[in-house]
Amino acid sequence: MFPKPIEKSGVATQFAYKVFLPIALIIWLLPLLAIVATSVRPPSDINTGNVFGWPSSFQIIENYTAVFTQSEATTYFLNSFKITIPTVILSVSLACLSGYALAIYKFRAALPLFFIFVAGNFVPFQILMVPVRDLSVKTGLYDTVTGLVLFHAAFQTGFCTLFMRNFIKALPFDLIESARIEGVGEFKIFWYLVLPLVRPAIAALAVLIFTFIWNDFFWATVLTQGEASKPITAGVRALNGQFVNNWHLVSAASLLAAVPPVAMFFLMQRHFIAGLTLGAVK
Amino acid sequence: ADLVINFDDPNPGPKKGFEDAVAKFKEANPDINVIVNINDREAHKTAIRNFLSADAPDVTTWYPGNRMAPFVDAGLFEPVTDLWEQEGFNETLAAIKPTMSRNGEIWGVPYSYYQWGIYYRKDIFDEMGISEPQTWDELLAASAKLKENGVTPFTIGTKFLWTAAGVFDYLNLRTNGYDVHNDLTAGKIKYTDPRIVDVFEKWKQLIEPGYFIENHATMSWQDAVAPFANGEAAMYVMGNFSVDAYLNAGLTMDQIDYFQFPEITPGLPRAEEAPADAFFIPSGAKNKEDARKFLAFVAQPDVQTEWNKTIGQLPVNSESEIGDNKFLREGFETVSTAAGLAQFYDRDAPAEMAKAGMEGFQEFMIKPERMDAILQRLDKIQERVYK
Amino acid sequence: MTATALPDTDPPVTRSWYARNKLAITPWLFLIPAMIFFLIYVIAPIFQSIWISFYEWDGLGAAEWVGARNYVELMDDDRFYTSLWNNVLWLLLYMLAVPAGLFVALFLNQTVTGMRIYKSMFFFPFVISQVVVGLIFTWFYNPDFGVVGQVWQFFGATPPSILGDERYVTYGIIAAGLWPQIAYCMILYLTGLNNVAADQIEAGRLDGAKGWKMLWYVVLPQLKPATFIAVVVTVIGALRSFDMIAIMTQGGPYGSSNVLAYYMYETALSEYGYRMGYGSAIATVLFLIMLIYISYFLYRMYQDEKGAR
Amino acid sequence: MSGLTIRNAIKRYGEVQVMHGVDLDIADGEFCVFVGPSGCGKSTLLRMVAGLEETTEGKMAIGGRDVTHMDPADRGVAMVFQTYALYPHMTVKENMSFGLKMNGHPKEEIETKVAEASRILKLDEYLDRKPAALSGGQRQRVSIGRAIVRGPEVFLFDEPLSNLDAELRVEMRVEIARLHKEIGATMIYVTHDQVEAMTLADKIVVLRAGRIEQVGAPLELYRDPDNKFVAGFIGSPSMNFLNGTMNAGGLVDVPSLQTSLKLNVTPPPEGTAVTLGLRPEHLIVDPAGDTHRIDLTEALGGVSYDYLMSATGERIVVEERGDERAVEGATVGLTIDPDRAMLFDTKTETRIR
Amino acid sequence: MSGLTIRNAIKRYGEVQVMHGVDLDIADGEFCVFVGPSGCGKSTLLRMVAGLEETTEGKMAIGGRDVTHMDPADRGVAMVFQTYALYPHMTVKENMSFGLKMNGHPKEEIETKVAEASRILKLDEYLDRKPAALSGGQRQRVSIGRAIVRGPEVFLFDEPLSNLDAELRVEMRVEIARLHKEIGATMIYVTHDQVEAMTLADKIVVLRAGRIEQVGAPLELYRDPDNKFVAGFIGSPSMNFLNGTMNAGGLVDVPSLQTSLKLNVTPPPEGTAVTLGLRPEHLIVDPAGDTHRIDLTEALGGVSYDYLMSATGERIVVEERGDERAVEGATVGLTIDPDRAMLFDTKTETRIR
Ligand SMILES: Nc1ncnc2c1ncn2[C@@H]1O[C@H](COP(=O)(O)OP(=O)(O)OP(=O)(O)O)[C@@H](O)[C@H]1O
Ligand SMILES: Nc1ncnc2c1ncn2[C@@H]1O[C@H](COP(=O)(O)OP(=O)(O)OP(=O)(O)O)[C@@H](O)[C@H]1O
Ligand SMILES: [Mg+2]
Ligand SMILES: [Mg+2]
Repeated sequence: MFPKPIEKSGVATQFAYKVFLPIALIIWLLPLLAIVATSVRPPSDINTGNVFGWPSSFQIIENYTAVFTQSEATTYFLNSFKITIPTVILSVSLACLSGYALAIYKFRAALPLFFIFVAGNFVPFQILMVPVRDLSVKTGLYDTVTGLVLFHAAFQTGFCTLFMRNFIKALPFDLIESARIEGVGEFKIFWYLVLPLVRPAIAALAVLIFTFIWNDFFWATVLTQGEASKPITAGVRALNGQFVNNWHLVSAASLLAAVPPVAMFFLMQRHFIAGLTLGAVK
Repeated sequence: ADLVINFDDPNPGPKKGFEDAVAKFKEANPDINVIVNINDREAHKTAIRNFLSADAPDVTTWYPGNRMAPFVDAGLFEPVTDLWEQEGFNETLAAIKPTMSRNGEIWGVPYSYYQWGIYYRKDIFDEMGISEPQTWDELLAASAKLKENGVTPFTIGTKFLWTAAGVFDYLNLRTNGYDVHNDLTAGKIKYTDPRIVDVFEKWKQLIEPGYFIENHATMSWQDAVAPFANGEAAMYVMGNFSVDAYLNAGLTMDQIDYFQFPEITPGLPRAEEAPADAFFIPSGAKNKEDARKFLAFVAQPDVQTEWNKTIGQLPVNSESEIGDNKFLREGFETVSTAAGLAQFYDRDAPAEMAKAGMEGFQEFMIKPERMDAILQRLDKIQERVYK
Repeated sequence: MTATALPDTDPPVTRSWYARNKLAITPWLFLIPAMIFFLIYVIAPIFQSIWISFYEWDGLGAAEWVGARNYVELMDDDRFYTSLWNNVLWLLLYMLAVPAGLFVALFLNQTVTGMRIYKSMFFFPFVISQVVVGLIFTWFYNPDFGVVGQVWQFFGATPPSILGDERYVTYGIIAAGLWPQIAYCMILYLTGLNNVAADQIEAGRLDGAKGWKMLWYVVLPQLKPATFIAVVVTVIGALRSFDMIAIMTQGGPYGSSNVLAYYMYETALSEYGYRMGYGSAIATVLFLIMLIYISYFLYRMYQDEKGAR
Repeated sequence: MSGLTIRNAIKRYGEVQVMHGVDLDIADGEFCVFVGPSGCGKSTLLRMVAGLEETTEGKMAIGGRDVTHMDPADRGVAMVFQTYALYPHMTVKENMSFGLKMNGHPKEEIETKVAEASRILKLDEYLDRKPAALSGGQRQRVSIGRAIVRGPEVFLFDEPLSNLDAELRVEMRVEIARLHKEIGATMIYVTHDQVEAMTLADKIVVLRAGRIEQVGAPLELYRDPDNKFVAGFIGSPSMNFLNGTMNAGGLVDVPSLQTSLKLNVTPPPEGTAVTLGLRPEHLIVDPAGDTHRIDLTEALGGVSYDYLMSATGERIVVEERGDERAVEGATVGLTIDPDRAMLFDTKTETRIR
Repeated sequence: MSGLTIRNAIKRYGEVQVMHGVDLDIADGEFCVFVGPSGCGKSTLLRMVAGLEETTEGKMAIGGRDVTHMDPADRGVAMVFQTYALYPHMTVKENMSFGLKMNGHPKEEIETKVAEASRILKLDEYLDRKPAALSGGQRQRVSIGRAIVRGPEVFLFDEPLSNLDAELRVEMRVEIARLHKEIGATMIYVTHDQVEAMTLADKIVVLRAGRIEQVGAPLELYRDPDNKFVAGFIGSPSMNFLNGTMNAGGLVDVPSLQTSLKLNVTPPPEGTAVTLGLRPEHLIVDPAGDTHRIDLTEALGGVSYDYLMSATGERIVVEERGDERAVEGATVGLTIDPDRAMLFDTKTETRIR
């Protein structure tokens, strides 16, 4: 282990480390803590410049309910879920299929195809923007949740395929061969053997994609316009326009928008980190 | 039959005004099933391009002037010249008629407009013994006095750029007049033209002594209300819609007041900024007949009276009543006696030019010493945009 | 051995075409759904964009073929150069996330009680949407009632307008962007550190490598995969920087914090834009820059794949 | 009848040819072991039999049916992998019944077959465990069970015990021997381990570089190898090889032994370069002699290995038993039993008999 | 002088104590091997010597210097790891010179030392390769080279050969023996492998559960173990243990042999439960007898192992040599040389001499 385990150094060092750790954390999260504090302040605190001090009164409930009552936040949240969940399901399913094909079968096009998926994953969004928007408008998918879902699913397929393919590739090939000798068909191998075995990867991937999509802002901007299909990220921006100068409300709204991915992260931490590092490092 | 209307302001006041009008329209036409879509203004601006061509509503809000030009030119709006004839709008809506016209036709029906000018803190002015400036010199003197007393004369928030254009427009209208404004936005005058340079020189007289608040580039117009409200700044070049914001920020009607932007070139006919909001019929509309009914309806004097009372703006119809608030009365006075009404720099100039121009204004407000470079750059862009 | 012919007792079984070509066909059946999606939404649009970049088109009327004119105009566009330069700044400064992430990871790579919680808290910023991060920092930087303003005023200084001053604005946004990015690099390094071979560290200890020397000579080389990925994601993050700019400044003041990604959006889709051709040209340039990294990444992957076979 | 016949089997990977026309007959019920150095093609040949690798050329028949181009599933073979290849998400029982279930066998039939296999392999206690909860030996048993359940004509094993530790390996080896006795199916077994090969096989196939060097019963190969390669490969420690030449009288001149030997073989022409093969266990150190120096001795308790150096620089290993042991550094001679010495042609490496 | 002295060394991981007061002296230049079952603390003890593990209590001195709390780098030890622990990003040369470089030795000195080590280990050709481009044996040589270069007083090896295949293992074993002869440094070597332990060691330390069971020269342990554990541990195949009881006349009753033996020991009191130890290589199958049934024989060529079952159900392994071999299923007797049998107290497991 590097650096040297702190238990092995002197008592003074250990003590200093343990003291410094929370301090470092507070400094690190200062922007966040400040905004948490702001979100429970009454507006008067902000106008009088009480940024660091103790809130003169706690308006937790007032501020947070205000976000919902004074804006379309409820719709935004619902939209975010309506966009995120189907996208996760769709892209992960597609990727399981394609990842399986690319990992298990040896055919000449496998590597080039795989590389195309990987490359697509790195493409700057902007190069897709105009045609994708155009396509959505033409097919009537513009400003619909479906339109966003389809696009996100397609785009994430690149990353998901990379991820699933590498994971499936790491499965012992013996298992597949063993099943083939037993006369199990290719689809059954996929369904009964590979799918159950890649469940951890699916979980990791799902958590990751959930956060990616939930946090998407660019495509929400490009592919939606109205309240009816706007997700929370774009919604928060709109609220920012609406709640100008009401920093307590903007803070509250921002924090609310962050809740689902953060909850996801804390609940599924193991999967999340596994996802990040698996997907990336492998 | 269905009548689909797209409206562009979900804020409580405007929304209510619109919905009340729709309710009344339904009452009058029980056979028409009105469907409304209300979008955020910024979203509406981008969305209109799609719905006009892909899935057109029967009526939509939009803005006159150059803002409607691309859609008119692309044949996406339906001309309503005959409706104007028929309903006598040529008289009742005359004030806005020029900006609603293009290529010899009239393209929509305005339901509201509002004046611009200088809103100020009457209490501060009174305390320092300043009266409403009538001329440029008086304005400078008032500013100097405020500054001396630790109050920044002007607040402004230029994060979203157009606020700076308001100041520019007024300086230009007062220095050079209505025609120069129109020629400039039509690309007929260069930005390095001595007349325009002169406008910037005037502007410098406000910038260099620090008569605008600092950090305005990070503020929206709403943000900029704060210093005005807490007495750090005393004047605001703004449109009438801002009155609500002052009141919300805790000011009372007694503390605020309005005066017309002071005269600069003596004797010049006074033109004003008075942007209008209007309804248009997309050429792809399915129910054009009822759409025309709706347009005719919103132009009616009593409808406009009610509506504009709700939203605190001026009705366009000359037979409507003005709301009984001092700003509206003063505003009506201002616009009805103006020699010309300008829409606004960013509505009168083509979009690309407007964007570049407003960025130039913002840059100039922060770095006035770069004036020459900025103007030359604007010339370059102008050359390309209007070719 | 006598080469007796094989006793062919059974007649050759005739098998269906699918049965005979099963292994050749099946992969395509698995691949087709993903391929269709990807083709429609990713591959085709890239070429469409490049194609559109040779047109003048406002998204409404007919598109007009203008050849390379958009590119010629780009060469003479100050905004473009500002954006390009800012992109370079982003690329360079965003890289700080890599060593900073390593540093934080080293700091946290201990087994004190509650370490897991600390690690997750440090990682936290990465999970939050960039929109929210942008809002947080916009407020943070606000000279009047933000934290920065308060701190400056506490020391009696006039707070700088970080987002309103062309000198600071890009750095301000990058700093905000670094916050989640450092967290990301930190996690990559933490997992990397987990996999550092204990025996090599021990060999290093016997060899007398201590502290920085150990880090430099023994640990860092082992963290190379983590570093590689950290660099890749950071480069991509830097070139994709859109959300923060859209939220914090919209490229302002007067375009001085613009980057290609946002400038493209602005030209093509914002209120004053609708120059699809010109926007596509910008996107194409951005794409070409990214292509360098994509190629490098694929090259690395190809090497790995070759090695694995 | 379910023997295996391979005729002129050739395998190419692209340009590279790895199997060069193998001919092999394995009788019904026989236990056949493939041995050979790493990379010689043992696994490849086995996998060709299984159908996991295409047979590029040649024919292959199981129980008389031509299976050359059949799917693995249709060949009537079952394979036990070195890595066990158990499905980790299924219990032992599910692992064993998976293949049958997927092929739509009726439930009762599956039940009986699994019960039977589990009885044979003493797996009854573990049927509901997942593989992760089993020891290495138990896992290997399950993987054998999975093979048994399908009732194949031919069992294929690819180094099934090499992932087990020494003790378990011995145990499982005995188990497999018992199994073969009990179910009597044809088995083909790949291994690296001398002991496994010698103790399990009815027939050993020695492969080298994609060719069969010799086929025979274990002791047959030990006692009567066809060539130097097989002689060196079978037996541990390996056979000593000494250079020699045929002299006039049919005697073999062996410089390092400073003597000539008369072997019971048809002597090749005079002057032929030959190689003398002597197994370490057939040599006796003669303290009275002076042809060799003892370089190093390794005492393992029951046996010792003496590393002898001759004047010619050739090394010889001698296995010593009993309590009297040679001393390092001493000068000694060697006692050789000519009947147990073997002679090879140095050029062709074939045995001279 | 650079011997090693360990006095009452204790190691605790938190609450768990894994070394229970070890005392050990290793002379300068001695080759000392630690053996013992898995988990007995061999590695831990070695790593305590290296300084990679803190010594909880006790003292440790190398060449008279107290090193108990010194940094690993300052102890004058070098370690060769089972996994080689080469730095994968450095060439062979850089790997070997790294330690010296870290300690600021002048360039020329490093050059000479690396050249010397590379000569000894025949690594000259590979100096510019990275470890990934080397075979297992070469890698292990490099890791030994890295140790040599530093010129330590004590070399530590932790199962250095267990990742190599059988053939290479033999080769490297001889290499290490040669190295010890050539540089004459003190070496401590941990292994699982009987053969390595027996052949390399000047002194074997048998550990069990964090305690030393016996220390001695290899054949000393083979011939004269102190207790049943050591007797069973040293020698392969393992010693056979049979239950017995002392009877009146100082004879040992061994039911499974259906006889009583008179051993050359001080007899314990009558009725004591004893265990008789018989090495497989010291037993001879007597075809004329009828005490045992031959369950299984395994012929490996030079030797065969016979698995005999007695009437009491005790199993005995016999190592047979020569050409005449026993037949499976036959009923046989056993010929025992009482001088070679050992006796242990069943309760305490100590040897009765
Ligand atoms: N997919 C492949 N492509 C090319 N060559 C291959 C492939 N698989 C195996 N080979 C080659 O075929 C030869 C035989 O390999 P095989 O695995 O059968 O050897 P083996 O005898 O089983 O060795 P081991 O004892 O190490 O398992 C080797 O030289 C190997 O390099
Ligand atoms: N870090 C640790 N914490 C707690 N117990 C440990 C730790 N390291 C080792 N042990 C325990 O110490 C004992 C000795 O371990 P050690 O690795 O020295 O055994 P060993 O003799 O080397 O075994 P092997 O032959 O398997 O290598 C074991 O029981 C092990 O569980
Ligand atoms: Mg193999
Ligand atoms: Mg160990």
